[in-house]
Amino acid sequence: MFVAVVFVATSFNFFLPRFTGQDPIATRLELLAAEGVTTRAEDYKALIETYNAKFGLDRPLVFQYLTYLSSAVRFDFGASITKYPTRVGELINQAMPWSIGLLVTSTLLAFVVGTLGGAVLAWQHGPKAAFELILPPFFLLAAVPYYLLGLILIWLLAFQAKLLPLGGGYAPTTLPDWSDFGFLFEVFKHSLLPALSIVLASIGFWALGMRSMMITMQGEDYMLQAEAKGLTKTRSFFRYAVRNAVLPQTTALALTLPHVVSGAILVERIFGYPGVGRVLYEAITGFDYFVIQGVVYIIVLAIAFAMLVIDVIYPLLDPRISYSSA
Amino acid sequence: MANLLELQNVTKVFGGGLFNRSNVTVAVDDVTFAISADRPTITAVAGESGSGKTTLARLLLGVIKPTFGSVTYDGQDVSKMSGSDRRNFRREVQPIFQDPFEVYNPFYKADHLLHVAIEKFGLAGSREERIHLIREALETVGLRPDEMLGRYPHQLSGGQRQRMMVARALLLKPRVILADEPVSMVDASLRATILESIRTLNRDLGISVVYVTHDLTTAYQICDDILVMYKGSVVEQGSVERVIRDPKHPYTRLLVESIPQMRADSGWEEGVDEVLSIDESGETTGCKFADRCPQVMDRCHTEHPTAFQIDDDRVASCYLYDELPTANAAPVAR
Amino acid sequence: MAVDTTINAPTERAQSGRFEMPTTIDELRRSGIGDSPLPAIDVNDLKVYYDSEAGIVKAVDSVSFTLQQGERLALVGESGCGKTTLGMALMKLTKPPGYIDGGEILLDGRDLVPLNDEEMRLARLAEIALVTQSAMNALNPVMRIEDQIFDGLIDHGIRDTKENLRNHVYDLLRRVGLRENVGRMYPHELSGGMKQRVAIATGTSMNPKVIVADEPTSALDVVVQRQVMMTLSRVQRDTGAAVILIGHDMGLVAQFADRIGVMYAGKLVDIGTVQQIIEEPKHPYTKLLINSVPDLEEKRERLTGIPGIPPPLVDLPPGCVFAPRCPSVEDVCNELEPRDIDIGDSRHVMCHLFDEDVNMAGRGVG
Amino acid sequence: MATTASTEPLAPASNVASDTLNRASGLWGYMKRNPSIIAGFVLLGIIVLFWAFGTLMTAPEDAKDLAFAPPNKRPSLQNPHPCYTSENPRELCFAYDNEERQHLLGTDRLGKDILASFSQGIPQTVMIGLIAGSLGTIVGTLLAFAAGYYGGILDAAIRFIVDTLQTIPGILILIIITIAWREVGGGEMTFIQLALIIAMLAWLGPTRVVRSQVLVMKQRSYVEMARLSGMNGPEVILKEMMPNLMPFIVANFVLAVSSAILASIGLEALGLGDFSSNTLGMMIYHNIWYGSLVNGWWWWWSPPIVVIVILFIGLFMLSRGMDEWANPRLRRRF
Repeated sequence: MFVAVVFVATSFNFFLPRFTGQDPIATRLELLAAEGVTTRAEDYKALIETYNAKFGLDRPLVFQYLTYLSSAVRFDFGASITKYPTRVGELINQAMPWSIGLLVTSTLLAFVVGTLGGAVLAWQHGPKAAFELILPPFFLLAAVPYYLLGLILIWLLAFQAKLLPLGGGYAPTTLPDWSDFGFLFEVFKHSLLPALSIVLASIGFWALGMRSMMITMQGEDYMLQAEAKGLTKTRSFFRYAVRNAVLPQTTALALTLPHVVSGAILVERIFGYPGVGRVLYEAITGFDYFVIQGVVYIIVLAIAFAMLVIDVIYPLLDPRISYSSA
Repeated sequence: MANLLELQNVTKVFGGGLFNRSNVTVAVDDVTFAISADRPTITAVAGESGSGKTTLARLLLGVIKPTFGSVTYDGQDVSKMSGSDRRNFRREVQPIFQDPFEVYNPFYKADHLLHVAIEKFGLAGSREERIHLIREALETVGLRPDEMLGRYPHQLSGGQRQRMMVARALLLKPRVILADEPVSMVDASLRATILESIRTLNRDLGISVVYVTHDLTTAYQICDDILVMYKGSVVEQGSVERVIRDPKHPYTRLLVESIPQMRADSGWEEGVDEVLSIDESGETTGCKFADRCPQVMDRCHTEHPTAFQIDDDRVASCYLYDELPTANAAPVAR
Repeated sequence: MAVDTTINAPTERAQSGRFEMPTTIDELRRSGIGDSPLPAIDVNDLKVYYDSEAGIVKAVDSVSFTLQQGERLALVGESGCGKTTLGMALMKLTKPPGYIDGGEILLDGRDLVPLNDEEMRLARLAEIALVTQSAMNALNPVMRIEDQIFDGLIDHGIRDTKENLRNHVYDLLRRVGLRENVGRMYPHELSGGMKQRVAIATGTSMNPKVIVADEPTSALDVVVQRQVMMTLSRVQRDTGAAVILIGHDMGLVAQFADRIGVMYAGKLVDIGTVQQIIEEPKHPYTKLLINSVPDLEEKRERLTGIPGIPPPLVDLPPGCVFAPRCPSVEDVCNELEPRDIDIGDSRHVMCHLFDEDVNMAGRGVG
Repeated sequence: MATTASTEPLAPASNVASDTLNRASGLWGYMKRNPSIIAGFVLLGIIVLFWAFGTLMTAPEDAKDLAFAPPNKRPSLQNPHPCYTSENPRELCFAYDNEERQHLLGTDRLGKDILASFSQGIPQTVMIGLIAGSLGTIVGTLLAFAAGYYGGILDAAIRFIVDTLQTIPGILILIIITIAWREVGGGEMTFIQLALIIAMLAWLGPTRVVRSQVLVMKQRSYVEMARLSGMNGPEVILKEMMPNLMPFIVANFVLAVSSAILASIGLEALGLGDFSSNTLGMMIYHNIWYGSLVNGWWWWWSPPIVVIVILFIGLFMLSRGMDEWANPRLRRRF
C-alpha cells in the first residue's frame, strides 16, 4: 500500500499537467518570464533549458515519465521558478521540520486528550458530569475547519489579549539559533496558536469517535464478564474498555491523517508559519509548479510513512494481528 | 432408478486466489450422493460447524459452483444450465434458510417474498389468482392468511416467519426442498410444528427434502436417510435408523453418544476427556478424524479411507471395516 | 472463606456488609466452601422489572426457590421467559432500564439485594460467579488468559507473589482440562470449547459458593458441549459449589442437574427433581414442553409442539399466564392467578389443578 | 428485549392507510427524540433566513467588486463619507456607513456591501456543495453497488483506487487539478467549474462507506432469496437493496455536501477560487489577503466566519442525526 500510494501520487503529479493538452509548466514559465516577475528573465530561459534537458521534453512520454520517476526517487524536484536557482528540495527541507513538529505534537495531543475525554464521557461510572459540560462544545468545534478557528484565536489571543504573537515561526527580529533557550521559547510561543487551533478543532472528533466506540464496547460480553468478575471500575475502564476501544481509534488515526494534513496547510498559511503549508501557498500564488509537485510528493510520502508506522505499532496493541498475516 | 439431484465427486475449495495460497479451505471434499427421483425422501446432512454441510447445501442449490466434480439435476449439470432449464431448476429446487428473519426484506411486508416468487416464475395471471395461491399455500402450512398478509416481518413470530418460508417453497410446487438448519433459531416448542409441516410436504405432496442440520435427534425423527459429514468428507451414510441406532464410524459414534438425552437415570459417563481433550490439530494426509479417533490405527494417519459397504443400505469411510467390500457410488439412492 | 462459623454469624456478616476475604493464594486455597447449614442461595419473591414505553415489563415476577449447598439446579424455558434476566439479577448485574423491584437473594444467609456497589463487587467472583452465555466473546481479546484471571484475584484483595498467582492459575487450568501454556495464550488462539473452559476456570478461581452458568454451551457443537458440561460437572464436584444452570435444552439439563425449574413468562411455574419433572410432569406447560422434545428413543408418528406463542410481558393476561395456550384451561384460570402450591417432595407447581381451594373440573387429568 | 413485536396483538391487515399514517407520525415522533436532526434543520434555517433577509435588503450591484475603482470612491460610493479626511485612517471609512445608504453590515475593502455579498455568496457556496455532493453521492453509490454487489476484479480495482486516493490529502490533488484547469481556461474559472473539480474526488467517501454497507447487505439472506426467486442483478439492487440503503445514502449525501463545501472553502482560501464570485470561501480569501484581522476590520471577517461555522455545525448535526436515523443499531463512527 505504501509503495502504491507513493507511486500513484507521483504519477498523478506527472501526468495531470500533461493531460491538459499543453505544457502548463513551459507556458507559465514563459508567461512569467515575459512579465518579469520576481526573477530576471534570463533566469527563466536558463530554467526552461534545464528542464528540457532534464526530462528530455522532446523524447517519448514514457521516457520522460521514467526520468521523472527516477528523479522523484532521488528527491530531486529541480529548481523553484519564483526563487530560481533555489532548489525545490532545499525549500522543502527548511520548511519540513516546522510542519512536522507542529503537526505531530498537536495531533498527538488532540488524540490523547480527545480519546480520554470521549472514553470518560461514555463510561457510566466516571466523573461524567464535568465532562458532559466540557466536551460537547468540542463536538461542535470538530465541525469547524481548523483555519477558521485559527482566525478566531488570532483575534482573541493575539490581537485582543496580545498574549501570543500574531504569526510566523519566530519573531522577525531574531536570528534562528537552535541552541539558544530564548529562541526555543520564542518558537514555542509562536507555535502555540496554530497548535491550539488544530488541537481544539480535533479534540471533538477524537472524543466523538472514542465515545461511540466505548458505547459499543460496553455491550461486549467481556465487559459484562469484567463486571461479573468483580473488577474495580478503574481496572475494567482502562484494561478492558479503553484498551479495546483505542484499537479502532488508532486505525482512525491512520485514516484521518490526510485530513489532518489538509487542514494544517491552511492553518500554516493563516499564521504565516514557516512550514510546507506556507511554501505550498507561496508556490500556488506564484504558479511555481515544481515546488507544488515537490510539496505534494513529500506530504504524501510523509503521510504514507506515518501510516506505515501506525501499521507497525498496531500489532503491538492488538495481539490478534500478527506481522506474519499483516 | 433415476437420480433427481446428484452430487458426483464434488469438491469445493474456498480462498486461495492467484496471490493467496495460505488460507485455502477445502469445505467439501469428494462428496458423492444423490436423491432418487422415484421415491420422495427426507435426507439429513448432519455435521458439526465446519463440517461443510452448509456449503453442500449451497452447492445443491446451485448458488456456488463446485471446484471439482459435478452437481446434476435431472441429468443436467446445474452449473451449465441456462434459459428455461435454469428457470425450471430454480423453481423446482427451493431453499428454506436458517434465519427466519433475515430472509425477509425489512422494507417490505412479509408477503412480498411470495409475490415476487409468483411474479418471477409467472405462476399467476391475475392479481386475484395470485392472492388466491398465496392464501392456499399459507393455509397448507397451518397459517391463517388474514393474520399474515399485510404484516411486516418484525410483526410476526419466528415460527410464523419460518412457516411462511415453507409456504413460499410450497407455492412454487417444487420437487426438492433444501432446508438449511430450518429450526436451529426457533424455540424448542415451535420446532416440532415447523418440522412437522416439512414432513407433511414430503408425505402428502411427494416433495423430497434435504434437511441440513447439526441436530441428530430431529434428523432421526423426520428423516429416512442420513449423511454424516466431518471436515468436508462424508464419514458415514445410510438409513437413519441404522446410522443412529448403530453407528459404525467412530466419529458418528462419538456424535451420537454426545447427544444429551432427556432421561433422568443415566448421566454422561466420565472418562470422555481422553477423546475430547485432544485439540484439533492441523492437516493430515490420512483420515481427517485420525487425530481424535479412539480407535486410530497407523494407516489412518497416512491413507484416506474409501467408503466400505457395511450393510446393504449403509456405508462408512473407516479402515475398521476394510475387509468389507468397497461401496458403489451414491448408495443412498437405492 | 467464612472464618466465623457461629450460628448467628450470618446476621453479623450482613451487618458488617462484608465477608472476611483471603489475602493470599494460600488462604484462598484453604478457604473452601465450608459446611454452612444454610442454603447456598435462597431466593424469595424476587421481582425484576423493566420500564418500557408500553408499560412495566415483568421480566421476572415473584420467583422463589432454594438451592442447597453443592446442589445443581437447572432453569429452563423458552426464549424471553426471563431465565437469563433472573440469572443476571442473582449477580445483581441487572442493567437499566431493568431493576430489581423487590425480593431477597440470600446467599449463604446474606441478602445481596441491599448491598451497595462495592460490597456487591467483592461478593461477585468470591461468593457468586458467572459463566456467561457466549463465553466465546467473554474474554478480553487483548489480554493473556492468565492476566485476565489475575485481575479478578487482585481486585479481591489477593496480594501474593507472581509465582504463587501463576501456580494457582495453572491449577485452575488443569482442573478444567487445559494445559498450563494456555495461560500465556490470547483468546483468539483458543477454540470455542477451550474458551468456555477458561470461563469456568475463571469463575471458580476464588471458590465461590454459587456458580451461575447461563447457557454455557449454546454456541458449541454437541461433542464439545458434552466436554464442557463434563468439565463443569467435575469442577462442581471438586469445589462443592452450588450451580444454577440456565438452559433451553431439556436433554442437556437433564444430564447435568439435580433439580429443574421451569419458567414461563417471568414466573417459575414448576420445580422438582429431574426425575419428577421428566417422568411425571405436573404443570400443563411442563408436560407440553417435555412432549415437544424429540429424542432417539422411538420415531414418532407426529411431532407436537406447543400451540401459540408466549404472551407479551407488558400485557400479561389476567389469571394464569399460560391459560391462553393451556389444553386444560378452565374459566377460573382466566380470572384467578394461580398460587405457588407445595405438593410435597419439595415440588412446587403454579397451577390451579393442584390447588385444593380452587374448584377445577379437570383435576387429576394430568 | 424480551418483549419484541412478535407478541403484538394482531390488528386487521387491511388497514393500510392508517399504517402509513402511523409510520409518518412515527417519523415525527422519532424526530422529537433525535434532537440532532432538529438542531441541524434549525441552524440551516437560520442561514436561509439570513440569506433571504440579505436579498431583500440589498441590490445585487451592491456586491460588485470595485477594487480597481479610484480610491476616493471606494467606501460607500454614493455619498462620500465625512470621515474621509486626511486625519482619519482611510480604513475606518468603509466601516459603517449606514446613515445615508443602508449598509447594514458595512462594506469591505473592495467596496462591496457585505450583506449583499452574502445574498450572492451563500447560494453559490451551497450550489458548489450540492453539485459536488450529489455528483459524488450518485457516482459513489453506483460504483459502490458495482463493486460491492458484483465483486471480482472490478471490486478490487475500485477498492484500490479509493484506498490509494484516500491516503493522499484531497486538497493537494484538488490544488493540482485546479491549477491545471485554470491553465486550460486561461486563468479563469467559474465556481461551477470549481464544483465539478471537487466532484472529481467527492465520490471517494460515498464509494467506501456505501460499498461496505452493500457488502454487509449482500450477506443478508433476503438478497439471496430474491436472486433465487429469479431477480437479476439490477433488480435486486433497485428493488431489494436500495430501499433499505436509501436512508443511509441520504445521510451520506449530507456528509458529502458538507465535505464538498469544506473543500471549496479551503481551495478558495488558498486563492484557487472564482474571483468573480462572492462565495464564502472567497470572502475568507479576501480577508486573509487584506489582513483584515490585524487591521481590526472585525465587521468584515466575522460575518463569513459566523455563517460558515453555523453552516458546518448545522450540516454536522443534520448528518449525525440522520446517521442515527439510518443506522440506529450500527452507530457508525464517521
